[in-house]
Amino acid sequence: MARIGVFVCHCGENIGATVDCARVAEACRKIPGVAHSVDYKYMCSDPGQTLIREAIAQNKLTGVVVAACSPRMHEPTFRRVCSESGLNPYLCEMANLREHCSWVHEKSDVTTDKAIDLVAMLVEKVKRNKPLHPIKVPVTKTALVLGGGISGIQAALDIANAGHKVILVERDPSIGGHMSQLSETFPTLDCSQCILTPRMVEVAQHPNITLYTYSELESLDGFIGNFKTRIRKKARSLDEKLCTGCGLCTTKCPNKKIPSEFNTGLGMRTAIYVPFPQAVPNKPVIDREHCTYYTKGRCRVCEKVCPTQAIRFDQEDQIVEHEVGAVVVATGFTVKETDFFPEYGYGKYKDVINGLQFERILSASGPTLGEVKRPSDGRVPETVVFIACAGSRDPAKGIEYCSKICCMYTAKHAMLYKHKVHHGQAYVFYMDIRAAGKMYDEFTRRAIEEDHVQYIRGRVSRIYERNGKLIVQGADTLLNAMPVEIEADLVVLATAGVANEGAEALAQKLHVSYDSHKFFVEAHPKLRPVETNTAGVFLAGACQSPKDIPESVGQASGTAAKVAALFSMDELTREPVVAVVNRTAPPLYSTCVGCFLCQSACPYQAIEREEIKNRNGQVVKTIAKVNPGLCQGCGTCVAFCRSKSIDLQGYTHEQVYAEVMELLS
Amino acid sequence: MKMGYYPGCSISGSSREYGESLLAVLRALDVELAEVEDWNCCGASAAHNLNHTLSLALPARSLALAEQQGFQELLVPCAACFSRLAATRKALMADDAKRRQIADLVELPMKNIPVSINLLQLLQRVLPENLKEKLRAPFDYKVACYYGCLLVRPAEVVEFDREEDPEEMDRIMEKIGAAPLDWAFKTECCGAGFSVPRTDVVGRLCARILDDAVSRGAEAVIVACPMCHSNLDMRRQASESHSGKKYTIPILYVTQAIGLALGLDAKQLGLQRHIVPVRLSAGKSSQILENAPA
Amino acid sequence: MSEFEPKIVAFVCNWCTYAGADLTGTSRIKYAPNVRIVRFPCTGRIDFMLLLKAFSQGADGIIVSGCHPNDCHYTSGNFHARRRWMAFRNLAEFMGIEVERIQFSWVSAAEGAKWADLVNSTVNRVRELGPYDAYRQMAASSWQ
Amino acid sequence: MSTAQTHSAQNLTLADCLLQETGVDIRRCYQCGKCSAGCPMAAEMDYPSSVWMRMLQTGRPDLEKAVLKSQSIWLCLSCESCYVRCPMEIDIPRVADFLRAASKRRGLVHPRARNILRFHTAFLDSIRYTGRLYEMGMVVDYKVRSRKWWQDLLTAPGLFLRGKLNLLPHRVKHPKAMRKLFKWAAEDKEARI
Ligand SMILES: Cc1cc2nc3c(=O)[nH]c(=O)nc-3n(C[C@H](O)[C@H](O)[C@H](O)COP(=O)(O)OP(=O)(O)OC[C@H]3O[C@@H](n4cnc5c(N)ncnc54)[C@H](O)[C@@H]3O)c2cc1C
Ligand SMILES: Cc1cc2nc3c(=O)[nH]c(=O)nc-3n(C[C@H](O)[C@H](O)[C@H](O)COP(=O)(O)OP(=O)(O)OC[C@H]3O[C@@H](n4cnc5c(N)ncnc54)[C@H](O)[C@@H]3O)c2cc1C
Ligand code: SF4
Ligand code: SF4
Ligand code: SF4
Ligand code: SF4
Ligand code: SF4
Ligand code: SF4
Ligand code: SF4
Ligand code: SF4
Repeated sequence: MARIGVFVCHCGENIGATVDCARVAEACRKIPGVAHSVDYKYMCSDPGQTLIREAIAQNKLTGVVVAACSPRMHEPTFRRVCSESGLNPYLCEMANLREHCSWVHEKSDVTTDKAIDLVAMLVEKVKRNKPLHPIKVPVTKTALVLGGGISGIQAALDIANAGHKVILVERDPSIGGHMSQLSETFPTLDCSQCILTPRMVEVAQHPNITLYTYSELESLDGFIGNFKTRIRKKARSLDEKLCTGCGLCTTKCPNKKIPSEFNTGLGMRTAIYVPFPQAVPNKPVIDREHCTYYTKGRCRVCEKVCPTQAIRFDQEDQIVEHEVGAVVVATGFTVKETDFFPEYGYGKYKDVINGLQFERILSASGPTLGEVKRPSDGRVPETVVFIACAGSRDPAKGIEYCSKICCMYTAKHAMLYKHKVHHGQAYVFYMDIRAAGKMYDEFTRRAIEEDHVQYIRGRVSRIYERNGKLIVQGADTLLNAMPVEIEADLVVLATAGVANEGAEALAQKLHVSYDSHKFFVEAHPKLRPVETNTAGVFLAGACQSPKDIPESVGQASGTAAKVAALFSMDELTREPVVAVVNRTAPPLYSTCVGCFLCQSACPYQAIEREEIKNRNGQVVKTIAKVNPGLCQGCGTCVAFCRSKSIDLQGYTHEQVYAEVMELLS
Repeated sequence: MKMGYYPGCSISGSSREYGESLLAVLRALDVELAEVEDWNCCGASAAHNLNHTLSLALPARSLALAEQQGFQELLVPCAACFSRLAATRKALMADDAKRRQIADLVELPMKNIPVSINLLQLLQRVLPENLKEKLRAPFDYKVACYYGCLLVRPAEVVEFDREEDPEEMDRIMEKIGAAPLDWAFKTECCGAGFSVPRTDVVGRLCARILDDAVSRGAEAVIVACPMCHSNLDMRRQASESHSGKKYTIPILYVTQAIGLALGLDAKQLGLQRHIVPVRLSAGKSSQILENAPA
Repeated sequence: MSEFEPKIVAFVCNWCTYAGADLTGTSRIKYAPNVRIVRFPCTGRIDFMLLLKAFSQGADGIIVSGCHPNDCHYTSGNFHARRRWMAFRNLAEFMGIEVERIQFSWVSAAEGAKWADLVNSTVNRVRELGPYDAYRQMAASSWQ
Repeated sequence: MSTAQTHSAQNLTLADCLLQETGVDIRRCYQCGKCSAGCPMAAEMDYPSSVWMRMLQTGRPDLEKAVLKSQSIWLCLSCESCYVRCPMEIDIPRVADFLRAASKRRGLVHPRARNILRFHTAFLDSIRYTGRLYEMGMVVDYKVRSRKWWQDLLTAPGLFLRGKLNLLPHRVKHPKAMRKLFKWAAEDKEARI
């Protein structure tokens, strides 16, 4: 027989002035199963808590209802009180007499009647509450970081410096990401490589970091604190332990005319190559698509010249497995190519390039060694037109959003161009200058005021080539949309920042959601910007939306703090509000019919298949099973299950039906 | 089933050489056409300039007749008519009420409105792959293919080729031995219906087009639209008085060029009807064409 | 004889509407006392048989409310709820249930005033519809 | 009484009417200027397309009137190059069609655009009676309307010599059907000829 205690709080005048608390307590005393019912001025005060504690002990209560404020306020307080008195905290419920009653209604009998109803409902619920025990899950204190751009590097270093192990997986042969391709960076114009390379080296040498480059995530299973991951190490075609990085192979490889990805097609590389001189690791890979040995079966020059016999033509991809407790996704972004723009020539004009290509042209280590020369004929361009919002803010092209970084890098480009070609003329066609950041607007103003870059407000309609010049047709919308035609030598499109190819597939592997543009979605746009909806998977950098370096690094450090906080615990404690599929003995008689409707409904992939075997080991039935580590307790599965085989602890069918029945009886 | 043929007013009047050359070439290629009986004017730019409803009603009547006469596809060689007919079909397919209204007015069912195709679409289909072998006199000139506005725009209505830098006419020209040039004014407007009321505008716009074609070494401009032709050919004087330059470059219909390559008679192709004489340099091919007005 | 006072049961999610109703309280916005809130983790948890049960037990009107689309604490629970509601609605209509007594809504944690409006408008509507005795009789005879 | 006042009396701006009648929503325009940048006529327009979009967005009767009185709307060639490039997919030539109809209805046609209007009218009149364009008749009609007697006198004989001008009109077999269409269209709400 249940022995429920009811504790009605006046909250001073807050409840007491509107609801007749004494009458509530008295009415509750008459409910069958209520062993004790009192009212008191301030339940949450020390004397109030003591009163509850004593009542539990004296009356041997089996459940408690505190009729006071919102459970969102004091449920933890009163559950703790119960727990201290030896009563399972999940046997305590709160009736909300303040926010849902006294504060919203006038003083009257009707209000008091409602208060009585609210308490009675919870009394019926508590009668059916079961003791629950917080779920504890162990934490593997190793983080998986995907992507070795500045975001991944920063996150990896911060986590590693907090004393935890990190596995960093980079798809390309070297870490560095886009930042390694940049010339100088706004708003301070410091050299990108100079500030990045030390960090790349630190990653390579950090005792807590295991680096897999030229590798990709194969799969991720499990749940927060307990993931299992498989990583595909693509064959570099050489023994990394033997290779000393001398580079002899790369200089001797006869296959020298492959457009270099790092130089955005503006320079060439060999078939065995290191993407750039400061690469980490500084070990080459053979690009099998272009290597003459793989395509035609002859050559093997690299093998002959290698002083350490490191080349391994027969090397195969390797799968490595790791257990990790958290995942940081930092796979970055990419930019649209010029062939995305029919009106600007579908990419057919060599001197219409995108911003990343211009970074390579400006870069001291780039294909022109930092001299501004145009791709078609190597001449120094006298007139350069920069076009902002190329593809961004363009619903007709399917990209409504602002790419955020291009106003700034366009100002930087125009500025750097003017620094290098003093007599040159730089025009920027823009729609708005979005430079919101510390020292950002000052930066774009400097381009205009000190470097005399001509900013024209208007979008370019069309570009065509005539006599080696690019005719740029625009309009100045600040001058009654007067047509402006510029004969340019070089046009730089600030093309939209977009999600990586394959981002969708990666998101599915990681069970994180992505938006309509395939950027990964954070758990809450303001308050949980580095988490995803999958517990234990975090985001950093431009994979979430286009971002500049300061923002990427800030977010990466935020992510690292989240991971470190997670790893500061040996075990995770989770609310036991999780779903369970009923299990009978023998299991064969579970009412679950194995339809797995629940599985398709669960937003957290928490429902697994469990095979019930007979004594001979034959599978006799497949039923659903909830993984309590993944279940977040939303209850969606419960509503989906037609055979009512799955129930949500704390909100069982029995409990909620009892509430409703009581309320209307 | 023969393909329906909607010649349009220009071909029946000021651009008759387009119709003549088209029929001659298609005959040579064994393509049969049947003119839609009792077709009427599509309204051109005048109708939609003044009255949107009329701009649908006029083409709709011709489409309804074509449907009644059993055509599923309609060859519409004039780019302006083509654009009007295609747009009308699209609009009526999306607006049941309007379609029924018009059907009542013209007292025809209008259920399966025929699809309009332009001449290039038809040529794409019917020009044999090995055409080059059959040519009597390969048209080996540098040509600037001029598509104008209405053949390729807007894409969702015409559903043909690329909106910017289209390519189909260039492919066709390659097939008859010509060297199509990469030039910048393939789709820049020639002044369209302003030929009469604002000849000055036509002069300015056509001069830009001719300048670009000539400066890139084109020996002829190829068109597939009577309006483009009349603006570039008949209104040549206006271009010249705008730029103060003299342009001798001839404007040929795509069908005239094909006809010449197939060895058809220049007169049959209506070359004598041009205002700008079609003088193509000798020596390159067998043709020397002198076609001053009669 | 006093006016008919409908009984309204509200099934709300913990994260948005429950908190929204809390805000109505902290803002001291007054509304009709006819409503009793039953708290759920998420509207996705609500099984619609419960609604029928509530009617058969004496409810005259029902509110179901949770997070706005895309704001669901559990990502998609409210989408599932909405989809099931659409299916249920047809079924309920077919069964002759007065679906206009069921008010589906979205109230976020910041919409205290909206909660009050929702309750008041539902109470008024149900007051006009009158007591739902018809269902109770029907249920009493068929629900055993 | 100007129609602009009727609009404000109904609290409907020209942009509202445009949206209702054509489905084109110019509020989407964010003044990027791409349409004006590529318009072959922008240089001659008093207000290029992006500017008239902005004027309509204000909903101010004086600016609406200025647009309707402008020459620009009559200079639009319907070449569609603006439409295919507009990032907001606004059917600008359709807007121009609407504005011309409205301008004509309210008697606000720019004096220098009257010849364009006369030409269109002559064109339609030609097909109203014959069903097919009678170029010669139309040109003569236009000349009468525009008083541009001398224009085209230089090219017409050349055309005639080349067999390009028909002396007699073609007619459709059922001119009545044509007139019915014209009548129906004329009753349409957007524009009366
Ligand atoms: C033209 C241009 C100029 C810029 N100039 C500046 C500037 O001056 N100042 C500034 O602050 N910012 C600038 N930026 C922005 C800057 O590049 C970004 O902020 C920064 O690169 C974001 O870093 P990230 O690590 O998030 O992404 P990325 O740099 O894109 O790095 C992502 C990394 O993840 C790897 N990866 C991708 N997919 C996978 C996968 N599936 N598995 C494993 N690894 C994967 C990639 O290979 C890459 O190494 C500029 C950007 C551009 C395009
Ligand atoms: C009008 C307006 C509208 C906005 N709207 C939005 C919006 O819609 N969305 C959005 O994302 N952001 C918005 N913001 C921005 C948002 O308010 C800020 O991002 C946010 O408040 C910053 O939080 P903070 O904690 O850094 O600083 P603050 O909110 O300023 O908090 C600083 C705290 O520190 C205390 N403090 C100050 N000095 C001391 C001291 N010496 N010792 C101890 N304590 C001290 C202050 O009392 C204060 O409590 C808006 C801002 C404004 C002004
Ligand atoms: S328990 Fe809640 S209602 Fe009671 S005194 Fe404390 S705050 Fe007020
Ligand atoms: S030659 Fe051998 S050791 Fe040197 S970089 Fe190449 S593979 Fe490495
Ligand atoms: S085998 Fe391949 S990688 Fe090696 S040198 Fe030859 S082409 Fe280059
Ligand atoms: S950052 Fe500037 S250039 Fe880039 S999309 Fe936004 S407004 Fe356009
Ligand atoms: S929905 Fe119910 S019956 Fe179906 S698999 Fe899940 S628990 Fe079993
Ligand atoms: S309660 Fe929610 S999270 Fe848990 S198993 Fe069910 S649907 Fe999945
Ligand atoms: S192109 Fe479109 S959005 Fe841009 S100004 Fe013109 S109408 Fe407006
Ligand atoms: S359709 Fe009209 S407004 Fe648009 S570009 Fe052509 S002439 Fe200009």
